[in-house]
Amino acid sequence: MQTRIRIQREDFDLNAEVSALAGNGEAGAVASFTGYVRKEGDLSTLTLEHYPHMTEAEIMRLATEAGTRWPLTGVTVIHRIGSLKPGDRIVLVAVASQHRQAAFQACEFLMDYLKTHAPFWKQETRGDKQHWVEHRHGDDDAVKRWEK
Amino acid sequence: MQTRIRIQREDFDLNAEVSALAGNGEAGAVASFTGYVRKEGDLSTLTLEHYPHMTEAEIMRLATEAGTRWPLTGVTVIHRIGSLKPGDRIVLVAVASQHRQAAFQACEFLMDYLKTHAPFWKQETRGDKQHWVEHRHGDDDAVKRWEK
Amino acid sequence: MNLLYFAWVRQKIGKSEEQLTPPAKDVASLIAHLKNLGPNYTEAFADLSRIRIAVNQCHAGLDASLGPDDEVAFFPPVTGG
Amino acid sequence: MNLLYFAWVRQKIGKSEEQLTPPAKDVASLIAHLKNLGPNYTEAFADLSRIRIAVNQCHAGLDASLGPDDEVAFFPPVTGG
Repeated sequence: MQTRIRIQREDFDLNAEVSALAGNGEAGAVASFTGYVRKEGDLSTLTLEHYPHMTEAEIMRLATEAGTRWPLTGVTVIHRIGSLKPGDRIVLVAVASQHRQAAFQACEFLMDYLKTHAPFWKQETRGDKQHWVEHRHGDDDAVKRWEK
Repeated sequence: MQTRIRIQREDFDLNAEVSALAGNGEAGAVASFTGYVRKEGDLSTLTLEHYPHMTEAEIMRLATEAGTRWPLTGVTVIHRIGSLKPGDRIVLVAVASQHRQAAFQACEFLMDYLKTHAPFWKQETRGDKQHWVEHRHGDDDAVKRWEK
Repeated sequence: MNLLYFAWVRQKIGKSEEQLTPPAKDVASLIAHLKNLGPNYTEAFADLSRIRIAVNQCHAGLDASLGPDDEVAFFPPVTGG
Repeated sequence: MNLLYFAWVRQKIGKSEEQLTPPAKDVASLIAHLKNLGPNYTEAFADLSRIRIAVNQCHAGLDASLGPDDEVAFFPPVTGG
Protein backbone atom coordinates (compact mmCIF):
# COMPACT_ATOMS: atom_id res chain seq x y z
CA MET A 1 0.00 0.00 0.00
CA GLN A 2 1.32 3.43 -0.99
CA THR A 3 0.73 6.10 1.66
CA ARG A 4 1.17 9.79 0.91
CA ILE A 5 0.75 12.30 3.76
CA ARG A 6 1.25 16.00 3.25
CA ILE A 7 0.68 18.92 5.64
CA GLN A 8 0.92 22.08 3.58
CA ARG A 9 -0.17 25.69 3.19
CA GLU A 10 -0.88 25.37 -0.55
CA ASP A 11 -4.04 24.09 -2.21
CA PHE A 12 -3.96 20.65 -3.90
CA ASP A 13 -4.89 19.21 -7.29
CA LEU A 14 -7.62 16.56 -7.09
CA ASN A 15 -6.99 15.28 -10.63
CA ALA A 16 -3.32 14.66 -9.92
CA GLU A 17 -3.89 13.09 -6.48
CA VAL A 18 -6.70 10.75 -7.53
CA SER A 19 -4.91 9.73 -10.75
CA ALA A 20 -1.74 8.94 -8.82
CA LEU A 21 -3.78 6.68 -6.53
CA ALA A 22 -5.47 4.87 -9.42
CA GLY A 23 -1.99 4.10 -10.71
CA ASN A 24 -2.79 3.69 -14.38
CA GLY A 25 -5.50 1.11 -13.71
CA GLU A 26 -3.90 -0.87 -10.87
CA ALA A 27 -6.89 0.12 -8.71
CA GLY A 28 -10.40 0.34 -10.12
CA ALA A 29 -11.96 2.37 -7.31
CA VAL A 30 -10.98 5.63 -5.61
CA ALA A 31 -13.21 7.02 -2.86
CA SER A 32 -12.35 10.48 -1.68
CA PHE A 33 -13.46 13.17 0.71
CA THR A 34 -12.80 16.87 0.19
CA GLY A 35 -13.49 19.22 3.07
CA TYR A 36 -14.09 22.94 2.59
CA VAL A 37 -14.16 25.97 4.87
CA ARG A 38 -17.89 26.52 5.20
CA LYS A 39 -19.32 29.96 4.53
CA GLU A 40 -20.88 31.04 7.85
CA GLY A 41 -22.20 34.49 8.75
CA ASP A 42 -19.31 36.85 9.40
CA LEU A 43 -16.56 34.21 9.37
CA SER A 44 -13.66 35.80 7.50
CA THR A 45 -10.66 33.56 8.22
CA LEU A 46 -10.00 30.09 9.56
CA THR A 47 -6.46 29.61 10.85
CA LEU A 48 -5.14 26.09 11.28
CA GLU A 49 -2.39 25.19 13.71
CA HIS A 50 -0.92 21.69 14.11
CA TYR A 51 1.70 19.67 15.99
CA PRO A 52 4.48 19.07 13.45
CA HIS A 53 5.81 15.50 13.27
CA MET A 54 3.08 14.12 15.52
CA THR A 55 0.49 14.99 12.86
CA GLU A 56 2.28 12.98 10.19
CA ALA A 57 3.02 10.13 12.63
CA GLU A 58 -0.59 9.94 13.80
CA ILE A 59 -2.01 9.99 10.26
CA MET A 60 0.49 7.29 9.27
CA ARG A 61 -0.73 5.14 12.18
CA LEU A 62 -4.36 5.64 11.06
CA ALA A 63 -3.52 4.80 7.41
CA THR A 64 -1.64 1.68 8.50
CA GLU A 65 -4.62 0.58 10.61
CA ALA A 66 -6.94 1.15 7.62
CA GLY A 67 -4.59 -0.97 5.49
CA THR A 68 -4.90 -3.87 7.92
CA ARG A 69 -8.71 -3.66 7.95
CA TRP A 70 -9.35 -3.33 4.20
CA PRO A 71 -7.51 -4.44 1.03
CA LEU A 72 -6.20 -1.05 -0.09
CA THR A 73 -3.68 -0.17 -2.78
CA GLY A 74 -3.11 3.43 -1.70
CA VAL A 75 -4.02 6.18 0.76
CA THR A 76 -3.45 9.92 0.31
CA VAL A 77 -4.10 12.44 3.07
CA ILE A 78 -3.47 16.14 2.51
CA HIS A 79 -4.30 18.65 5.23
CA ARG A 80 -3.82 22.36 4.85
CA ILE A 81 -2.59 24.67 7.62
CA GLY A 82 -2.30 28.44 7.96
CA SER A 83 -4.94 31.02 7.00
CA LEU A 84 -7.89 29.84 4.93
CA LYS A 85 -10.98 31.64 3.65
CA PRO A 86 -14.61 30.42 3.31
CA GLY A 87 -14.78 28.22 0.20
CA ASP A 88 -11.14 27.12 0.47
CA ARG A 89 -10.35 23.41 0.57
CA ILE A 90 -8.98 22.18 3.92
CA VAL A 91 -8.54 18.44 3.60
CA LEU A 92 -8.38 15.58 1.13
CA VAL A 93 -8.58 11.93 2.11
CA ALA A 94 -8.48 9.58 -0.88
CA VAL A 95 -8.34 5.79 -0.81
CA ALA A 96 -7.76 3.37 -3.69
CA SER A 97 -8.76 -0.28 -3.77
CA GLN A 98 -9.85 -2.96 -6.20
CA HIS A 99 -13.10 -2.97 -4.24
CA ARG A 100 -15.46 -0.04 -4.08
CA GLN A 101 -16.85 -0.83 -0.63
CA ALA A 102 -13.37 -1.15 0.88
CA ALA A 103 -12.42 2.24 -0.58
CA PHE A 104 -15.57 3.90 0.79
CA GLN A 105 -15.27 2.39 4.25
CA ALA A 106 -11.56 3.11 4.64
CA CYS A 107 -12.10 6.71 3.49
CA GLU A 108 -14.86 7.24 6.05
CA PHE A 109 -12.78 5.52 8.77
CA LEU A 110 -9.83 7.82 8.04
CA MET A 111 -11.97 10.97 8.09
CA ASP A 112 -13.57 9.94 11.41
CA TYR A 113 -10.20 9.30 13.06
CA LEU A 114 -8.58 12.36 11.49
CA LYS A 115 -11.31 14.48 13.12
CA THR A 116 -10.71 12.97 16.56
CA HIS A 117 -7.01 12.01 16.61
CA ALA A 118 -4.91 14.18 14.28
CA PRO A 119 -3.49 17.18 16.19
CA PHE A 120 -4.96 20.14 14.30
CA TRP A 121 -6.73 23.13 15.84
CA LYS A 122 -8.92 25.69 14.11
CA GLN A 123 -9.21 29.32 15.13
CA GLU A 124 -12.00 31.42 13.61
CA THR A 125 -11.83 35.14 12.90
CA ARG A 126 -15.22 36.90 12.91
CA GLY A 127 -15.06 40.65 12.61
CA ASP A 128 -12.16 41.65 14.90
CA LYS A 129 -12.66 38.66 17.24
CA GLN A 130 -10.85 35.37 17.23
CA HIS A 131 -11.90 32.19 18.97
CA TRP A 132 -10.89 28.54 19.01
CA VAL A 133 -13.35 26.12 17.45
CA GLU A 134 -14.76 23.62 19.96
CA HIS A 135 -14.34 19.90 19.37
CA ARG A 136 -17.59 18.30 18.15
CA HIS A 137 -18.82 15.45 20.34
CA GLY A 138 -20.58 13.99 17.30
CA ASP A 139 -17.13 13.22 15.95
CA ASP A 140 -16.38 11.07 19.01
CA ASP A 141 -19.59 9.13 18.37
CA ALA A 142 -18.61 8.65 14.72
CA VAL A 143 -15.37 6.99 15.76
CA LYS A 144 -17.04 4.55 18.16
CA ARG A 145 -18.61 2.50 15.37
CA TRP A 146 -15.13 1.48 14.15
CA GLU A 147 -14.02 0.14 17.52
CA LYS A 148 -13.55 -3.59 17.48
CA MET B 1 -30.39 20.28 -4.41
CA GLN B 2 -28.45 20.81 -7.62
CA THR B 3 -28.24 17.70 -9.78
CA ARG B 4 -25.84 17.44 -12.72
CA ILE B 5 -25.93 14.32 -14.90
CA ARG B 6 -23.70 13.94 -17.94
CA ILE B 7 -23.17 10.96 -20.24
CA GLN B 8 -20.17 11.76 -22.40
CA ARG B 9 -17.24 10.36 -24.38
CA GLU B 10 -14.74 12.88 -22.97
CA ASP B 11 -12.82 12.65 -19.71
CA PHE B 12 -13.81 14.97 -16.84
CA ASP B 13 -12.06 17.42 -14.50
CA LEU B 14 -12.33 16.44 -10.83
CA ASN B 15 -11.19 19.85 -9.58
CA ALA B 16 -13.92 21.63 -11.52
CA GLU B 17 -16.67 19.15 -10.65
CA VAL B 18 -15.92 18.98 -6.92
CA SER B 19 -15.45 22.77 -6.64
CA ALA B 20 -18.76 23.37 -8.40
CA LEU B 21 -20.46 21.09 -5.85
CA ALA B 22 -18.83 22.82 -2.87
CA GLY B 23 -20.30 26.07 -4.20
CA ASN B 24 -17.84 28.50 -2.69
CA GLY B 25 -18.35 27.15 0.84
CA GLU B 26 -22.09 26.48 0.80
CA ALA B 27 -21.31 22.82 1.49
CA GLY B 28 -18.48 21.76 3.76
CA ALA B 29 -18.24 18.14 2.66
CA VAL B 30 -17.90 16.49 -0.75
CA ALA B 31 -17.66 12.70 -0.94
CA SER B 32 -16.79 11.31 -4.34
CA PHE B 33 -16.13 8.08 -6.14
CA THR B 34 -13.99 7.80 -9.24
CA GLY B 35 -14.06 4.53 -11.17
CA TYR B 36 -11.25 3.47 -13.51
CA VAL B 37 -10.87 0.82 -16.20
CA ARG B 38 -8.80 -1.76 -14.37
CA LYS B 39 -5.64 -3.09 -15.96
CA GLU B 40 -6.27 -6.82 -16.42
CA GLY B 41 -4.12 -9.26 -18.41
CA ASP B 42 -4.64 -8.75 -22.15
CA LEU B 43 -7.60 -6.35 -21.83
CA SER B 44 -7.01 -3.70 -24.49
CA THR B 45 -10.34 -1.84 -24.78
CA LEU B 46 -13.54 -1.47 -22.82
CA THR B 47 -16.46 -0.25 -24.92
CA LEU B 48 -19.48 1.21 -23.14
CA GLU B 49 -22.96 1.24 -24.65
CA HIS B 50 -26.01 2.80 -22.99
CA TYR B 51 -29.72 3.48 -23.46
CA PRO B 52 -29.92 7.21 -24.23
CA HIS B 53 -32.61 9.16 -22.32
CA MET B 54 -33.39 6.24 -20.01
CA THR B 55 -29.87 6.50 -18.54
CA GLU B 56 -30.32 10.15 -17.63
CA ALA B 57 -33.89 9.56 -16.39
CA GLU B 58 -32.85 6.60 -14.23
CA ILE B 59 -29.88 8.44 -12.69
CA MET B 60 -32.14 11.43 -12.02
CA ARG B 61 -34.58 9.13 -10.19
CA LEU B 62 -31.70 7.73 -8.10
CA ALA B 63 -30.36 11.22 -7.28
CA THR B 64 -33.84 12.38 -6.28
CA GLU B 65 -34.25 9.36 -4.01
CA ALA B 66 -30.84 10.11 -2.42
CA GLY B 67 -31.99 13.71 -1.86
CA THR B 68 -35.04 12.51 0.07
CA ARG B 69 -32.94 10.20 2.27
CA TRP B 70 -30.08 12.59 3.15
CA PRO B 71 -29.73 16.39 3.46
CA LEU B 72 -27.72 17.02 0.27
CA THR B 73 -26.86 20.29 -1.45
CA GLY B 74 -25.71 18.77 -4.73
CA VAL B 75 -25.15 15.59 -6.73
CA THR B 76 -22.98 15.17 -9.81
CA VAL B 77 -22.90 11.98 -11.87
CA ILE B 78 -20.70 11.70 -14.96
CA HIS B 79 -20.49 8.43 -16.87
CA ARG B 80 -18.33 7.94 -19.92
CA ILE B 81 -19.36 5.90 -22.97
CA GLY B 82 -17.50 4.72 -26.07
CA SER B 83 -14.04 3.17 -26.19
CA LEU B 84 -11.90 3.34 -23.05
CA LYS B 85 -8.43 1.98 -22.24
CA PRO B 86 -7.07 0.48 -19.00
CA GLY B 87 -6.30 3.36 -16.64
CA ASP B 88 -9.02 5.61 -18.11
CA ARG B 89 -11.66 7.04 -15.82
CA ILE B 90 -15.19 5.66 -16.36
CA VAL B 91 -17.40 7.24 -13.75
CA LEU B 92 -17.62 10.03 -11.21
CA VAL B 93 -20.26 10.22 -8.49
CA ALA B 94 -19.82 13.23 -6.20
CA VAL B 95 -22.16 14.35 -3.43
CA ALA B 96 -22.09 17.57 -1.41
CA SER B 97 -23.65 18.10 1.99
CA GLN B 98 -23.14 20.07 5.18
CA HIS B 99 -22.67 16.68 6.85
CA ARG B 100 -19.83 14.34 6.05
CA GLN B 101 -21.72 11.14 6.86
CA ALA B 102 -24.66 12.13 4.64
CA ALA B 103 -22.25 12.81 1.76
CA PHE B 104 -20.50 9.45 2.19
CA GLN B 105 -23.69 7.44 2.49
CA ALA B 106 -25.44 9.10 -0.44
CA CYS B 107 -22.34 8.62 -2.62
CA GLU B 108 -22.19 4.92 -1.80
CA PHE B 109 -25.96 4.56 -2.30
CA LEU B 110 -25.71 6.19 -5.74
CA MET B 111 -22.79 3.99 -6.82
CA ASP B 112 -24.60 0.83 -5.69
CA TYR B 113 -27.77 1.72 -7.60
CA LEU B 114 -25.85 2.99 -10.63
CA LYS B 115 -24.20 -0.44 -10.87
CA THR B 116 -27.53 -2.27 -10.76
CA HIS B 117 -30.05 0.13 -12.33
CA ALA B 118 -28.43 2.50 -14.85
CA PRO B 119 -28.61 1.01 -18.38
CA PHE B 120 -24.93 0.74 -19.34
CA TRP B 121 -23.22 -2.33 -20.80
CA LYS B 122 -19.51 -3.04 -21.05
CA GLN B 123 -17.86 -5.03 -23.82
CA GLU B 124 -14.25 -6.11 -23.37
CA THR B 125 -11.72 -6.53 -26.16
CA ARG B 126 -8.92 -9.01 -25.36
CA GLY B 127 -6.62 -9.78 -28.28
CA ASP B 128 -8.97 -10.11 -31.28
CA LYS B 129 -11.90 -11.33 -29.15
CA GLN B 130 -14.79 -9.31 -27.78
CA HIS B 131 -17.18 -10.33 -25.06
CA TRP B 132 -19.85 -8.71 -22.93
CA VAL B 133 -19.03 -8.28 -19.26
CA GLU B 134 -21.32 -10.30 -16.97
CA HIS B 135 -23.36 -8.54 -14.29
CA ARG B 136 -21.84 -9.05 -10.84
CA HIS B 137 -24.21 -10.61 -8.31
CA GLY B 138 -22.25 -8.92 -5.53
CA ASP B 139 -23.66 -5.64 -6.84
CA ASP B 140 -27.21 -6.90 -6.26
CA ASP B 141 -26.29 -7.75 -2.67
CA ALA B 142 -24.79 -4.27 -2.20
CA VAL B 143 -28.10 -2.69 -3.15
CA LYS B 144 -30.14 -4.78 -0.72
CA ARG B 145 -28.79 -3.00 2.34
CA TRP B 146 -30.43 0.26 1.20
CA GLU B 147 -33.90 -1.27 0.86
CA LYS B 148 -36.31 0.10 3.40
CA MET C 1 -44.96 -0.12 -30.47
CA ASN C 2 -41.32 0.92 -30.53
CA LEU C 3 -38.90 -1.88 -29.59
CA LEU C 4 -35.26 -1.33 -28.60
CA TYR C 5 -32.50 -3.91 -28.10
CA PHE C 6 -29.15 -3.37 -26.36
CA ALA C 7 -25.80 -5.16 -25.94
CA TRP C 8 -25.90 -8.88 -26.79
CA VAL C 9 -29.71 -8.84 -27.17
CA ARG C 10 -29.18 -6.35 -30.00
CA GLN C 11 -26.44 -8.52 -31.50
CA LYS C 12 -28.46 -11.74 -31.36
CA ILE C 13 -31.56 -10.14 -32.87
CA GLY C 14 -29.46 -8.28 -35.43
CA LYS C 15 -31.04 -4.85 -35.06
CA SER C 16 -31.16 -2.10 -32.47
CA GLU C 17 -34.70 -0.85 -33.00
CA GLU C 18 -37.94 -1.73 -34.80
CA GLN C 19 -41.58 -0.65 -35.00
CA LEU C 20 -44.16 -3.41 -34.54
CA THR C 21 -47.88 -3.62 -33.83
CA PRO C 22 -47.95 -6.98 -32.06
CA PRO C 23 -51.16 -8.48 -30.60
CA ALA C 24 -49.74 -8.20 -27.06
CA LYS C 25 -51.21 -6.60 -23.96
CA ASP C 26 -48.25 -7.26 -21.68
CA VAL C 27 -44.51 -7.90 -21.86
CA ALA C 28 -44.84 -11.68 -21.50
CA SER C 29 -47.17 -11.94 -24.51
CA LEU C 30 -44.94 -9.55 -26.50
CA ILE C 31 -41.97 -11.87 -25.90
CA ALA C 32 -44.06 -14.92 -26.89
CA HIS C 33 -44.94 -13.10 -30.12
CA LEU C 34 -41.31 -12.11 -30.83
CA LYS C 35 -40.01 -15.66 -30.30
CA ASN C 36 -42.14 -16.74 -33.31
CA LEU C 37 -40.57 -14.17 -35.63
CA GLY C 38 -37.39 -16.17 -36.27
CA PRO C 39 -34.49 -18.13 -34.75
CA ASN C 40 -32.61 -14.92 -33.91
CA TYR C 41 -35.47 -13.86 -31.61
CA THR C 42 -35.87 -17.39 -30.25
CA GLU C 43 -32.21 -17.45 -29.28
CA ALA C 44 -32.22 -13.93 -27.82
CA PHE C 45 -35.18 -14.76 -25.56
CA ALA C 46 -34.21 -18.40 -24.82
CA ASP C 47 -33.35 -17.67 -21.16
CA LEU C 48 -35.54 -14.94 -19.69
CA SER C 49 -33.52 -14.93 -16.47
CA ARG C 50 -30.82 -13.15 -18.50
CA ILE C 51 -33.19 -10.52 -19.94
CA ARG C 52 -34.13 -7.19 -18.37
CA ILE C 53 -37.01 -5.03 -19.56
CA ALA C 54 -37.84 -1.33 -19.59
CA VAL C 55 -41.21 0.13 -20.58
CA ASN C 56 -41.15 3.83 -21.42
CA GLN C 57 -37.64 4.05 -19.94
CA CYS C 58 -38.55 2.60 -16.55
CA HIS C 59 -37.50 -0.85 -15.37
CA ALA C 60 -40.48 -3.24 -15.71
CA GLY C 61 -41.41 -6.90 -15.24
CA LEU C 62 -42.92 -9.58 -17.50
CA ASP C 63 -46.39 -8.63 -16.25
CA ALA C 64 -46.14 -4.94 -17.25
CA SER C 65 -49.10 -4.00 -19.46
CA LEU C 66 -48.47 -2.46 -22.88
CA GLY C 67 -50.26 -0.05 -25.20
CA PRO C 68 -49.69 0.73 -28.90
CA ASP C 69 -47.53 3.84 -28.26
CA ASP C 70 -45.22 2.30 -25.68
CA GLU C 71 -41.44 2.08 -25.97
CA VAL C 72 -40.23 -1.36 -24.85
CA ALA C 73 -36.52 -2.15 -24.41
CA PHE C 74 -34.84 -5.55 -23.90
CA PHE C 75 -31.29 -5.83 -22.59
CA PRO C 76 -28.96 -7.91 -20.37
CA PRO C 77 -28.43 -7.08 -16.68
CA VAL C 78 -26.54 -3.78 -16.59
CA THR C 79 -22.77 -3.52 -16.15
CA GLY C 80 -21.96 0.19 -15.84
CA GLY C 81 -20.17 2.11 -13.16
CA MET D 1 11.87 17.08 29.57
CA ASN D 2 10.61 18.96 26.53
CA LEU D 3 7.15 20.48 26.97
CA LEU D 4 4.96 21.70 24.09
CA TYR D 5 1.70 23.68 24.24
CA PHE D 6 -0.80 24.17 21.41
CA ALA D 7 -3.84 26.31 20.59
CA TRP D 8 -5.45 27.98 23.66
CA VAL D 9 -3.20 26.02 26.05
CA ARG D 10 -0.26 27.77 24.37
CA GLN D 11 -2.03 31.14 24.61
CA LYS D 12 -2.95 30.76 28.30
CA ILE D 13 0.55 29.62 29.31
CA GLY D 14 2.14 32.27 27.09
CA LYS D 15 4.73 30.08 25.39
CA SER D 16 4.78 27.25 22.87
CA GLU D 17 7.70 25.24 24.24
CA GLU D 18 9.97 24.95 27.26
CA GLN D 19 12.63 22.67 28.76
CA LEU D 20 12.05 21.59 32.36
CA THR D 21 13.43 18.94 34.69
CA PRO D 22 10.39 18.50 36.95
CA PRO D 23 10.28 15.94 39.77
CA ALA D 24 7.51 14.02 37.99
CA LYS D 25 7.29 10.35 37.11
CA ASP D 26 3.94 10.55 35.32
CA VAL D 27 1.74 13.06 33.52
CA ALA D 28 -0.54 13.68 36.52
CA SER D 29 2.40 14.67 38.77
CA LEU D 30 3.86 16.80 35.95
CA ILE D 31 0.59 18.73 35.73
CA ALA D 32 0.52 19.14 39.54
CA HIS D 33 4.05 20.56 39.35
CA LEU D 34 3.20 22.92 36.47
CA LYS D 35 0.11 24.29 38.26
CA ASN D 36 2.45 25.64 40.97
CA LEU D 37 4.58 27.59 38.49
CA GLY D 38 2.17 30.50 38.17
CA PRO D 39 -1.43 31.62 37.56
CA ASN D 40 -1.07 31.16 33.79
CA TYR D 41 -0.39 27.44 34.32
CA THR D 42 -3.09 27.18 36.98
CA GLU D 43 -5.62 28.61 34.56
CA ALA D 44 -4.49 26.49 31.60
CA PHE D 45 -4.84 23.28 33.63
CA ALA D 46 -7.93 24.33 35.65
CA ASP D 47 -10.23 21.86 33.85
CA LEU D 48 -8.40 18.68 32.86
CA SER D 49 -11.44 17.39 30.96
CA ARG D 50 -10.55 20.02 28.34
CA ILE D 51 -6.88 18.97 28.08
CA ARG D 52 -5.43 16.27 25.83
CA ILE D 53 -1.92 14.88 26.23
CA ALA D 54 0.70 13.36 23.94
CA VAL D 55 3.92 11.71 25.12
CA ASN D 56 6.58 11.33 22.46
CA GLN D 57 3.97 12.20 19.81
CA CYS D 58 1.48 9.52 20.82
CA HIS D 59 -1.82 10.22 22.56
CA ALA D 60 -1.48 9.43 26.27
CA GLY D 61 -3.42 9.55 29.54
CA LEU D 62 -2.79 11.14 32.95
CA ASP D 63 -1.22 7.91 34.14
CA ALA D 64 1.43 7.75 31.39
CA SER D 65 4.91 7.44 32.95
CA LEU D 66 7.60 9.96 32.07
CA GLY D 67 11.38 9.98 31.79
CA PRO D 68 13.85 12.90 31.58
CA ASP D 69 14.15 12.78 27.76
CA ASP D 70 10.45 12.63 26.98
CA GLU D 71 8.53 15.13 24.84
CA VAL D 72 5.19 15.96 26.47
CA ALA D 73 2.53 18.02 24.69
CA PHE D 74 -0.66 19.59 26.11
CA PHE D 75 -3.48 20.76 23.87
CA PRO D 76 -7.28 21.04 23.56
CA PRO D 77 -9.37 18.31 21.90
CA VAL D 78 -8.48 18.42 18.21
CA THR D 79 -10.56 20.23 15.57
CA GLY D 80 -9.00 19.39 12.22
CA GLY D 81 -10.47 17.85 9.08
